Amino acid sequence: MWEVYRAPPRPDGEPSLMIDVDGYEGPLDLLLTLARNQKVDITRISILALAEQYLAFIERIRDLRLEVAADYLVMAAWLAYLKSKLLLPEEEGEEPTGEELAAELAFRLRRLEAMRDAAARLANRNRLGRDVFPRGAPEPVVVVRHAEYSATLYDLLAAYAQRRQEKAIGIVTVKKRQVWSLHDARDMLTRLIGRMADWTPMEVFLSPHFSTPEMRATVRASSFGASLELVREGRIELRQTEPFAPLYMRDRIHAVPLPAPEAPTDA
Amino acid sequence: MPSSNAAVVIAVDNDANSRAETPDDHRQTQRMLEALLFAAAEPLSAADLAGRLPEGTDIIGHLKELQEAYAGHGVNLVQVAGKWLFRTAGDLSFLLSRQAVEQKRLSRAALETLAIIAYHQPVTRAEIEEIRGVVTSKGTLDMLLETNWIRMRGRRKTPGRPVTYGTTEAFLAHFGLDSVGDLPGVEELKGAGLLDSRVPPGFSVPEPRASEELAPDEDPLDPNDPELFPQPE
Amino acid sequence: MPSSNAAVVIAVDNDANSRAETPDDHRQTQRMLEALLFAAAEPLSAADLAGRLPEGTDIIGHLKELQEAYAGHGVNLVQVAGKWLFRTAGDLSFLLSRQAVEQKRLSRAALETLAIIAYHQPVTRAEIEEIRGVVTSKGTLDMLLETNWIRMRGRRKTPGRPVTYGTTEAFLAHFGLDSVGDLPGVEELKGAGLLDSRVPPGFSVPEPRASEELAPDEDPLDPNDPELFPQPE
Repeated sequence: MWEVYRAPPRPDGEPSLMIDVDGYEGPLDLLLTLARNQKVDITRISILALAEQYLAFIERIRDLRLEVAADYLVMAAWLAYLKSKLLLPEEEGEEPTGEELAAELAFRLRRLEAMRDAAARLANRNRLGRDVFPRGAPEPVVVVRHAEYSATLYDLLAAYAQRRQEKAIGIVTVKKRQVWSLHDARDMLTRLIGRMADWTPMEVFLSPHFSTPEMRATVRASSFGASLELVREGRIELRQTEPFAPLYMRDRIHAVPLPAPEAPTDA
Repeated sequence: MPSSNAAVVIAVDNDANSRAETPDDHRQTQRMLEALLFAAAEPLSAADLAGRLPEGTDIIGHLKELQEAYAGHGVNLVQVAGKWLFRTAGDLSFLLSRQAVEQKRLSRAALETLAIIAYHQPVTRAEIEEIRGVVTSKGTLDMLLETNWIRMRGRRKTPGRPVTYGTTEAFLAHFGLDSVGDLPGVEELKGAGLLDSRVPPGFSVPEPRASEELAPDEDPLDPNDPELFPQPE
Repeated sequence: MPSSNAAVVIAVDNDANSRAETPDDHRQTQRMLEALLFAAAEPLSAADLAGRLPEGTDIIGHLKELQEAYAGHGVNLVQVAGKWLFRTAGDLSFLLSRQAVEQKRLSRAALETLAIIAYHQPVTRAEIEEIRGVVTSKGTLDMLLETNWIRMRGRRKTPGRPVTYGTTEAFLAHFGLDSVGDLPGVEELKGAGLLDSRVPPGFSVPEPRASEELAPDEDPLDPNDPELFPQPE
């Protein structure tokens, strides 16, 4: 690449220069090429001689009726101005002086040359993918995802308590199915009516159904409810001497007026 | 000494393949092989390499030497299907896998199962299912085993010899417990509002002991049990 | 597992820096660095590497040692853009040039523009043109932006707020530079006042800055600037 960069044929003699304006990257580049042709250190170049060379070069091209870009003509005008300032005696206090302008041009040429050299050094470095190579077959990093679980003690206990509780309450529901319904109680009482010619404590009929302590309450409650229904229908009679005292019942249809020994008096 | 030099040249010409390789040549060949193999996008055969190196180079000999030179290194020169390539040393392959940790919450089923194991340990899968009232998937137990919060403790001395599960030190550490005996009882659960008064009077939770020792009805696990510890094929 | 791991990590933390590295540790660290850098598709920073090695490892010390160990090899460890990369030795380019994917050749104008941006950054288009003495074609900057060797850095705080250009990490990697301070001859150029964008020289000598930080006279780019970042219609 640097070969190409350095390569644009740089003619040694003026004749070939005349036909090669297109080969230059602008007037500064042309000036730099002319300066290099002087084969002297650019820091010590004679700006006056360089200006004269440039002007002569442009003149030649125009003599040949070749088209010259405006850039080059502007530079030619500036160089003609510089030349006159360098040749004519300085007027007092005039700014900038010819020397200053010449120094500025020399600086710009040196700076451009420095950048050219830098570009060449850059281009000639060992470049990745051209001169030096990275690993041809890099080994990819495999991302292994693994889960890290988190839970709080509260989550744990809440899950446990809730599950156990649901299960426990589920069992109670099953027991409720053993509850005596009013219908069950009425069936039982209806079957027994014939044996209740005399006042009989209701407990006597119910006790066979008191299989568990829990059953006692439900059997008693349903039987009482059913018995009230039978009273209303006129099939049995009920009596109780005082609150919480035993409840007596008898078949109203077959009732015999024989008072039981401890039977309470009619209320 | 023109004459003796000429003699040497003749000798070299006659016997190019066995030509004495100077140490510099040797070193340079090693370097070239290194560079070619490093930069190659695909494994290279000895023939591929021979085409890039001076004629008469003992490619295989050089490759073996390079292989030896890299033997203890982080990258090794290996031969796969007759071709050569540099590859990360087998024991360092872990460096090429990045562990991406994904924070996940335990599923409801997993939480319940874990809690039941914690309270009821040692407990079998059938017992867990009985307590939960639903079938517990194998995946749930596997996942919990993977968290290292539960472990297989032993086998219950009952027909079928089911595996018993218990919690681990990691479980205690994660949940900030000194021992499973610190898990709250019924009254504490009620006090925390986790159990309500609807629970029947007989309701209780076990008071687990986390002893490393097996329970009287537990047998130790057989470390060679293929059912529990699948052997690599 | 978490608990026991946690314990180990704590032990390492407490004593990582003062812990004497055993020869085995040392060797293992070298191997791990080798493996990581060989495997990587991109240059790795010391921080990237530190994240993969035991805490408290002297990464830079180890990298320098590894660099030295590979110095004479066909593959070298180099530092580019502040990161580390194994690549083939420069003197073996003759061997490998066949592997080079035919690259678009940089035009003389593009190469010069790139050099000016590298040495003078942050630099505006007008400043580039002043140095070169010609108008920069739009295509040149576009091409350099497209190869990802230069980037728009910001805007100069001057009338017209021109965009400033600078080089990228890809530029440093491609040209094998650790930082723009390592550009060839940059010190001499600075000393000679040739990196001064103003004429005449000698008042201030701006240093090239590729850092993410903006210069005092630079404003950040507006990411919504339609002039710089054409919006899809």
